[in-house]
Order: sequence, then structure tokens, then C-alpha cells
Amino acid sequence: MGHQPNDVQAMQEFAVILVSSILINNFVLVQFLGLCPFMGVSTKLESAIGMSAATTFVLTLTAMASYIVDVLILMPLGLIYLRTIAFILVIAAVVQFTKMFIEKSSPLLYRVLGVFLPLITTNCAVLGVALQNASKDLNFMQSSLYGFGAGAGFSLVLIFFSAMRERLAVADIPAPFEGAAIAMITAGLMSLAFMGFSGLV
Amino acid sequence: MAFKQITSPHAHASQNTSKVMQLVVWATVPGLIALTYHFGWGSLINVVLATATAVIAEAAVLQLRGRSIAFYLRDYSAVLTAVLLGLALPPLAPWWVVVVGTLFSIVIAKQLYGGLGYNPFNPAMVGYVILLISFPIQMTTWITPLALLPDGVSHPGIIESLSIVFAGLNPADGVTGATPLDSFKFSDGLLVDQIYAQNPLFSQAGFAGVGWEWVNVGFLIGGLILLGSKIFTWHGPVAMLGAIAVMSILFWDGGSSDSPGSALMHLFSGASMMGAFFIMTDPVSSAASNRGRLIYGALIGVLVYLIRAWGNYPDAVAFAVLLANFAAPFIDNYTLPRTYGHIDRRRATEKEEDQ
Amino acid sequence: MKTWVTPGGVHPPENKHQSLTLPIGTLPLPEKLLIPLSQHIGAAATPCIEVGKKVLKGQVIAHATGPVSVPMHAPTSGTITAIEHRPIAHSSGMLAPCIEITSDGRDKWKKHEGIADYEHASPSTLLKAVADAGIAGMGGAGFPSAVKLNPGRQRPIHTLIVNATECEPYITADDSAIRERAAEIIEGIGILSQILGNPSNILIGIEDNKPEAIAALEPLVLDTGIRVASFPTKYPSGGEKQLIYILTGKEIPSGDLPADIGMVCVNIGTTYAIKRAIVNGEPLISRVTTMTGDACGINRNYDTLIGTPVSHMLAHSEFNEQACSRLVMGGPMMGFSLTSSDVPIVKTTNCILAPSYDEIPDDEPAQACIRCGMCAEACPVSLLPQQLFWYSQADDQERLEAHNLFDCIECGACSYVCPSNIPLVQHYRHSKGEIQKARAEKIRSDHARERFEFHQQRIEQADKDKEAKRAARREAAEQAKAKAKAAPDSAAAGGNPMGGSAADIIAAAQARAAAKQVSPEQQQAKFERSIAGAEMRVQMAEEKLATASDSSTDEQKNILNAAIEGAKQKLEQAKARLAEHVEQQNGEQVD
Amino acid sequence: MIDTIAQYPILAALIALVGLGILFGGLLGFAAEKFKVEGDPIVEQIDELLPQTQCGQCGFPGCKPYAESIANGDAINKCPPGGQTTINAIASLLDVPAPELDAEHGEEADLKTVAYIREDECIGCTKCIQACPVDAILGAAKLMHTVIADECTGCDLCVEPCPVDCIDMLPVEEGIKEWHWPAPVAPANLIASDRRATQ
Repeated sequence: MGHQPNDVQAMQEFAVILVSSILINNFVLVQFLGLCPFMGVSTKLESAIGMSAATTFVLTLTAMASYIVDVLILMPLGLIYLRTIAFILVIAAVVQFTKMFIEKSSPLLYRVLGVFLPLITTNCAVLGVALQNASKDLNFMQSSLYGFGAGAGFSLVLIFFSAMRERLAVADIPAPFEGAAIAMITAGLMSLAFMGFSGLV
Repeated sequence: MAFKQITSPHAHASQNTSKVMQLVVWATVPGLIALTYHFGWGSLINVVLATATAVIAEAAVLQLRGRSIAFYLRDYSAVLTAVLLGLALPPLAPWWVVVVGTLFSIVIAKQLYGGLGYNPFNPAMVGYVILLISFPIQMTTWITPLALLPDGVSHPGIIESLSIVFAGLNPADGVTGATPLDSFKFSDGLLVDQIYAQNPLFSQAGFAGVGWEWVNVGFLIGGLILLGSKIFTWHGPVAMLGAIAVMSILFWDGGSSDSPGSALMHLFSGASMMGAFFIMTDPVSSAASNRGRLIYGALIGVLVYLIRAWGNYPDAVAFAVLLANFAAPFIDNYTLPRTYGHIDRRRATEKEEDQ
Repeated sequence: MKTWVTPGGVHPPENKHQSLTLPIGTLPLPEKLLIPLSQHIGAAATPCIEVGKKVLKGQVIAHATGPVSVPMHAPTSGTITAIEHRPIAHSSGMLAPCIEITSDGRDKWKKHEGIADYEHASPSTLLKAVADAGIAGMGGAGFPSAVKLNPGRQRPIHTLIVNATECEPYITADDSAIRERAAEIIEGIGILSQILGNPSNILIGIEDNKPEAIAALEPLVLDTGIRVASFPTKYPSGGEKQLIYILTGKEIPSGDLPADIGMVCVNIGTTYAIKRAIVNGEPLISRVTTMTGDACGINRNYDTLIGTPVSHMLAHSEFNEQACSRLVMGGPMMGFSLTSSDVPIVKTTNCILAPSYDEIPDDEPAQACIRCGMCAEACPVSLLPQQLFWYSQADDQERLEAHNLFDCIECGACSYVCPSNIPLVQHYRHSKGEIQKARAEKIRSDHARERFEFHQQRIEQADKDKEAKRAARREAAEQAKAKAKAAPDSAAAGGNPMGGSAADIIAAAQARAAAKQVSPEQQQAKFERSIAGAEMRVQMAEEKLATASDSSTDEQKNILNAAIEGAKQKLEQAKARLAEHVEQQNGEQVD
Repeated sequence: MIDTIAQYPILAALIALVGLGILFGGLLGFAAEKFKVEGDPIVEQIDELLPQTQCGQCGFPGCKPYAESIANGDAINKCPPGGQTTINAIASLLDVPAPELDAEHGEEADLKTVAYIREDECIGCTKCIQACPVDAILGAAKLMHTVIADECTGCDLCVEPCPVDCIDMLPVEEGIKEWHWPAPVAPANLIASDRRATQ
């Protein structure tokens, strides 16, 4: 495929990054990152959609910002060892910004997301994206796309999962398995199904 | 004079859940016959073993939960799950493979969710996928179809089969082999025509793959019987098979070495027909509305093709069904039919009716 | 004629032949008749007779209450023996107000006559006659016909649909009525058309499983502009909405009435009642009711008086209670079970079904819903019954409404096909009731909130007013006090001769202020008056002492003496103050 | 410049981190100004869900104050008149798990009640009129009082102040118009459910 024009190749590359981050290396079901909002904000479809939007936004923004910080500040100064702490700083700022924005634009969503909104800061998926981007030596476009793909993958499973949990709310589940227990089992079965994507791309 | 207070309607059609389940079980018979003819007694042993395990497991869970065992067993859903799993597993698989898979199907995928009607995933496919991931060797060892057995070798008889399954004896050389999808997938660098010419699985086949094509035809016949008796609507199976066909025609590149194979091969290989008529039509875990089932079926078809063509697994029906099960509740929220007197379809998440 | 096909539907065994072997019969006059005051949609009628009064057949015994209501008439002549709560034909089995008439056996009509020359009567005259005859839709819902036939000027009617579908199994009331009374029915349709301003399109909708009825109607509609539209049999086709769609291909928007799209749909039994009311002047006091089911030896249609107890009907139909699995008023799909056979036949009762256990066995226990979707296939209004069931179990009212629960017509097709024997319709009815209750509670709580807010506002306002009043009073009191201080009242000023210095200054200032207001001459006169008064009191006390000296005790004398002493003191004080005052005046004048 | 800094890694790290901190601090400061939030619209939504009996069993003088308190993080299970339905509705709004009713504040009544004054015994003291939060009691001093049943929320605040105990809380009778089908009950011997046993 080396002979194809550059833009086609780039497009393919982007598609690969997207498919990989959404399906094959899905942050939640394959890499098991970001599980706490996945379990916490999935009891209601509406809030799951809100959380998905917020997380995707944060992930994309973080991927971009951390790339900039990495390339413009850390790399020239030889401060790669500061990546983790610098990225955490970036993430905290972006999340705080998102929190303020949501509080203003959608108070109900703000309320519904509750503690999980600030908790996006400690969502390992976010730091995961930033660090994976840095270690994979992706360029700016690719990093942003990877961040967005991670967010989209998170959103996809979170939204499906919450629709399923709404249905499970009525199920005649044995008492010891009610609530989080059956949700974990469901997530496990899902992650099993996502193994089917391995090798794709 | 006093009489009972009963809600309408008072009349009732004769159909009931047990009958539906039994009919589905019977409808697998053509497929089972084809399997047994082409691959020996293994499938039948699988089915019987799985059924026994399933009934015992279900009874045990019901006992633990203090439910009426007789009432719930009588719906035949456990039997159906076991039969489908037994048919999907490789013939002559060790007994513990069958037992473990069935236990997972019944206990984890079905009873933990509350039993029949509440399981979000197809129990048989959960069992299958767990086995496929945990025991890849046992799960990919298939039997050579009758027509391709080397001279002087035949499928093991019923006694021998039983000892292979239960005592761990090894079957004779040449009895085990790859499936058509397997061999196709792992024939890198060969043109499609070359594969068809060189591999007896294809060269001696009628139209898709030796033995397999007849198994699929068997399931197709059973499926059409069910469709005729209105056990399910055409939407799901047609969408799934249609999507597989469309995808394989779309990506059929004239038979290069990269080609994922023809539509005919995909439709009549592996678990395509069984998936389309027996697995994805499981109403509990599928989408509810007809439109939803079209989307659900198409999603399975596309996923089956994607994974078969580019994924690690040669057959993908189980994965595709589980993934679509995952999406089904979400699909349901956005595929309500248009109700009489309404201009537009509504969404399930709508708060108030827009006047 | 082109017809449309509704989605869904089922084909339960028809079982109509049993009750069609005999013509419409009449029952012997029952001893007692029970007329519920609410047999229709709308307000219950108001009784206008007393217990003990004699009535004639056809006489009004209860007036309509308000515009959406119908009057009730005595079905036979006799005596009113009770006006009280009795069990009526309702799923709840609860009691409702009824009028009981004990028949005198003579069945004597009151004087009645139809509207002569009704062809030239105005629609309003005809409507009034329909209303006075107490006619409510006889197909099942019981909507007052006069209201239905008067949609108002802004909703001109272009299509009149006469519902002769009778899609429920077993019921043959309309079928047999058409066979035997086709001419009168057609006449009734003519009157309806006249009331509605001659709509351009008049259709009789009838299923193709009633060939005799169609044959009876067809020759009569020639050259009348009425068309008989027959269409394939399917349950439910007889619902108003379904029939309109089948005949015209149009849907009534959710929440609207047929009149909103220019259509009116009337049951064929109602057209007969309207004919009798207009042409013969007879109010609605009887109707054709099917008595059927294997638990009855005789299956046939009866021209039944409204108010006839079901037990009376059963008694004359060779009823075998032991064989009867349940007693149903209406058909097997939408009828409701009766808990007692004492309930009366009402204007909407088209059938009494007494099936044997073979016909309709007891319900089997419900199994789990496997979401098979057979219900969705059977639903005539394209709902998803399995989802509704799911959310009904979860009591998720938001989702139920989003799934259009309120468009469910409760036809029972979903329950009929359900392989798991789930009583779906009961779930929906329950959920509808719960949602309506929640809505009513919401209205109540909003209302309570308003009232509470108003209450708080009122309290606040009252407090404010009180505060303002108090402030005003305080001011007034202070002024009064100032006046009092300024006035050199003997008691006030004298009682405080040695006040504190500050108080003195204030008192002095106040006194000065007061003094400025009252002229010195007046004050002097006042002082003089008080001196005169004090002198009087001293004098009187001394006189008293003189008269009392002989008889009274020492104690009394002491008191009197003290009083004289006091009065004298006051006199002294007053004199002193006068002197002071005069001095002051002089001083001031000097200054 | 960069070279100089790069020679002193500690300095570089310090500058980088402090710089980032200042940068993000500025950004957030700007955002805090720009997206300033006033008021809390959630109170209205919670108030909508409360039953508006104004009974004060929650410990607040009316439903609105309790709604405000919930918005500030108070427990949502203090409303006996609303019962589990209200708790569930609020839990669903706020997306928190629904607790059971706090028995401390009273028990959920099975039947809706309204106040009824035994008019023969009423001495016309107006105490109940003052207690009624929704002005549902009519009357004047020395005159017999009566309750407007339709307006009564059943809060029973009027029962306590009555000096002659002539106020009864009577259940509202359900007429034939209010009747609706009960939910079908699963046969008892089939569902001896573990789920219900734990509740």
C-alpha cells in the first residue's frame, strides 16, 4: 500500500486509529480503564449520554493539550520524566473547565453527574490516553483522533451499557446479585464479546 | 350467584411458550441429521450431554432460589439452550468442554439474570464464547466430513465416540481437520481459485464447503419451518443474511489472495444459517420491534463478516450475536413503531408528547 | 368498494352460529328491574321520582345532569321500590346508585308519539328528541348520542359511518337486528344523515362473516346514497378508530375525536334506537342482547328491557351454574367478568356470555415474557406490548407514556396471542389507572402548592398589616399620652409630685406644649370646676357622716372620715393648683 | 535561553511546572468568571416532585424549604406523605440510589386521608384555621368550622391545635370512577422470590 497517495494513506491511518481506539482497544472493555464512571453513571440512559459527551470532550481536549505540553515544553526541556505530573495538571485544568462549563450550560446534568464529573480527573482512561499518545509518538492530528476515539469507544459502551442496565432494573435477579454485582457480570460478558474484535485491523 | 372476577380477554389462543420452545427444538432436527451424517455421532452426544447438564443445572438453581422446579423446567427453555450449544460445539469435544459451556450458559448467562425472559445475552452463545476463549484447541478441532475421510477410515462408531468424549481417547488419524472457514482464512497468499482447486473441502463441495453446506441447508429448512409457523418474523434472519451477502459482495474483489470469500461461501459455511434462524431469533435478547430487528440483524451480519474477514476468529456468529445483544436495548429505545393516530415514531426516551 | 387493512389483529373462533339459530325473542317480564343512573359516559342522571311512586312504561325517572349525560326512563310500568346503591355491571364489582322498579305486570305505556313529519323537522328538534329519549352509544362505550351528533359548526361532517362490524366472537345482537329490522335501521340512518346535515359519504361497515345481514341491507340501500362496505373478518375491526381506517384509510389523530376529521361513527343498534325515538316516540328502554355460551341451554338474542337482571335472563336460558367457568358481560375479548348475576342489563350490554370450562377454561399461570413479539404482531395500533409490559412491571410511567400506552384500545389481541398467558391488558389497565392517579395527584399537589404559597403570602400580608396597625396605634397612643400629660388632671399631676429630674423636665415640657394648646382661661375654668367638685364631695361626705353617726359602726365612720379627709385634701390641692396657675398666668403676662 | 535552562534540569522543571500552573490558573480564573452560576434550578424540580401537603413531617416548614434542603444535600427519604414513590422519583431525578423511607419522620399511610370536623363539637376557636397551611378550613370565631375536603392535603396539622379534639382524619373513599384494575399477582407458589424475601 506504499504506493498510494499520501492523503489516502493518512485517511486509512486515521481510520485505523479510530477503529482501534473505539473497538479493538476499547478503553473500558478491553483495557479496563475508566471503570468507575462506567459502573457509576450507567443506571440511567440520559445521564450516561451526558457523561459520555463530557468524557469525550475531556479526552479529546486532554489529548490535544497534553500533546502540546509534551512537544512544546517537556521534550525541548528534556523533561519527559515529568510527563505524568504535567499531564495530571493538564487533565485537572481541563476537567475543572468542563465542570464549570456544564454547571453553567446544563445544571441538571451537572447535578446528575455529581461526583463523577470531578472524578473524570482521576479517570484513568484520561491519563491513559495522554500517556499512550506520548509513548506511541503520534502526531498532533493522530493524538487528537486517538483521544476522540477513546472517548467515542467509552461513550459507545457506556450508552449501550446504560440502556441494558435500565432493562436489567426490572429483571428478576437473585437478591445477592442485584445492582452492581450483575452489572459487573454484564460488563464481563461484554468484554468477552469485545474479544471478538481482536485482530481486526 | 357469585362468579370470578377475571380480566379480559377471556378467550385465548392455543399457543404457549413450552410449545414454542419444543417446536424450535424439533426444528433443529434437519440440521442435527446433517451434522450427524457428515461428522459422526459427536453432535448428538453433545446435544444429549448438554441437555442433561442444563436440566440439572437449572433445577439446582431453581431449588436454591426456592422456585417451583417443575413449572420452570416445563418451559423447555433450558433444553433449547442446551441443544443449540450442543449443535454449535465441535463433535467429539471432551465431555468437560460441553459441561462447562452448558453450566456457563445456564447459570451465569441465564439464571443469574433471573431466568427465562430476563437474560440480556443469548445463553448458548455466552457458553460458546467462553469455551472458545478458554479452550481454543478443543474448540477448533473439527471432524473431517464423511466425504473427505481417507480410505479405510470412517467416523468412530457410537461406542468409540463415547469413549473419545468421556475417556479422552484420541480419534484415529485423519478424522479431525479444519473447517472451511478456517482453511480459507489461513490460506494466505493463495488466490480464491487456487484455494478452491487445492483444498478438497471446496473442490469436492457442491457450492460452499463439503458437509457444511448441507448442515447449513438443514438449519435453513428448520428455520423456514419456524418462519412458516410464525414463531418469529422474517426481519431478523433476512437482515442478517442480507447483510452478510451484501458485505461479501461489496468486498469480493474478484478472487485475489486478499479476498475474504464469496457470498455463497459465507452464507453456507460455519454457523451462518443456524445463527440466522436459531440464535439471533432468540427473542429475549434481541430487539423488540420489527424495525429494531432489521437493524439488529443487519448489525450481526456486518459484524460476522467483519470478524470473519479481518478478525482473529474464523467464525464470528457467537461474537456478533453477543455484541448485538449488547446493543439491543439501545436499539429498542429508538425504533418504536409508529402508533395509530401519531404522525411520527417516538423515542422511548421522550419525556412528553409533543403536541 | 375499496377497504384498507389495519395492522395486527387476530382470528379467534367466531362462535356466532349458536345464537343465530333462533330469531330475536322476548323474555317474560321480570319482577324487578334495576336501572343504574350511570349507564353512559358522562355525568350520572339525577332521579326525579320518589320511592313508592307509580310510573308508566317510558316515563322519565331520572333527568340528564348537565350537557354530557342522558335521562333514564322506566322500562315497564310499576312502582319505584328503591333508590339506592346496588351492584352494577362494572369490572370493579362495586356498588353504584340505581333505581329499582317493581313491575305491576301490565307493562302499560305512557302516552307517546313520534315527531310527525320528521323529514321536515330541523336538526335541533331531532337532536332534542334523541337526547330526551336517553340514547347513548349502544356499541359499548355509551357516549351520549345527542352530543356525538352535534359536533358544532366548526366541524362539518362529511362522512357518516354506521358500525355493523360486531367483530367480537359470540355476539350476534347487531347481526340479528339487521336481519330482522333492516328497514327501520335504514330509516334511522336517514334521520342521522338529516341531523348531520346530509354528509356526502354514508357507509355501513360490516365484516364479511355476516352474509345474511349484508343481503338484508343491500336491496334497501339502493338509491339512498348509503353504501354497504363489507371487508374481511378480523378482530378488532369494530373499534371506531379501526373501522374508520378500514373504510376510509384515514387515522384519527391521537387524542382527537372522529368529528375532528369530519366523521361520525354510530353503532347500528343506535340507529335503530334513534328511529324508534323519532318516528315512534319511544325512549331507549330495551335493546337486543345476545345470550350465549355452552353453560346455557338456549343460545339466542333477546329484545331485553334495560334493567333486566342478568339472573332473570339466565333463568330463562336453561343456565347451568356448575358448568359455567365465568360470567361475562360483553364478548370474550373485551367483555368484563361479572361477580354477581344480580346486575342489570344496561344500554351498552350487547351480550351475556356464560361459557363452559371447555370453551373458556380457567387462566393458566403466567410464564415469563420471552419477548417473542407475537403481541406486537397482533396489536392493531402498532404498539409494542412486550415493552409496555416490561415498563408496566417496572412502573416506569415516563417510558409507558413514551410508548403510547394511552393509545392502547384494550382490545385484548396481545393477551389472546401471548404464549406465556400474561394478563397484558390488566397490566395496561393498572398502569393507565396509576398514571391517571398520578396526574390527578400532580394537579392536586400543584393546586396545594398554589394555595400554600397564597396562604404564606396572606400570612405575611396579615403580619405586615398588623405591624402597620400596631405602629399606627403606637403613634396614636403616644399622642394621646402626650395630651394626657399636658392636661393638668388632678390625679395625674398630683400623683407625681416628686418625679425624677429628667421626668420633670419632660413633664414640664409636655405640660407647656399642652398649655399652649389650651387657653389659660379655659384651664382656669377647669380648675375652678374641679375645686367646686371637690367642695361638693367634702360636703356630701360630711352629710353622710352626720346621717350615719347614729346607726353605723366605728369602722364605717372611720371610712367616711377618711373620705372626707381625702376630699378635703383634694380640695386643698385644687385650690393650690389654681393659685399656682393664676400666679403663672400673671408671671407670663409679666414676661 | 532554552539552552541555559536545559543545563539546569531542576530549574527547567520548576519553570515548566510553575508556568503550566500559571497558565491553567489563568484559564480557570477566566472560566470561573465567564461561566458563573447563580441560583439553583434543581430546587424547583425537586419541589415539583414533593406532594405539597406542607405537613412539616420532614422537619421543614413546608415542601419548598425541604426541596431547598435536598438540593443542598439533605437526605431524600424524609417525606412520609410522598412515600416510596416520591423517594424514587427524586432519586431518579438526582440519579442517586433510592433509600427507604426514614421511619423517624413517620410512616407512609396506606390511605389518603382528609380532615373532617365533627361540627356539633366545634366551639369555633379558629385554632385549626390558623394551623391549616392551605386555607382549607372555613369558619370564624364562635362559629362552627368546616373543612373543604377537596382542598385538604391531609397534613393533619389541624388535629393537634384543636382544644376539643373534634377533628378526625378520615380516609378518602374510592368511588367507582376512581377504581382501576390492580396489578395482576403472580401465583404465590411459583414466585417465592428471594428478591422479595430480602425486602
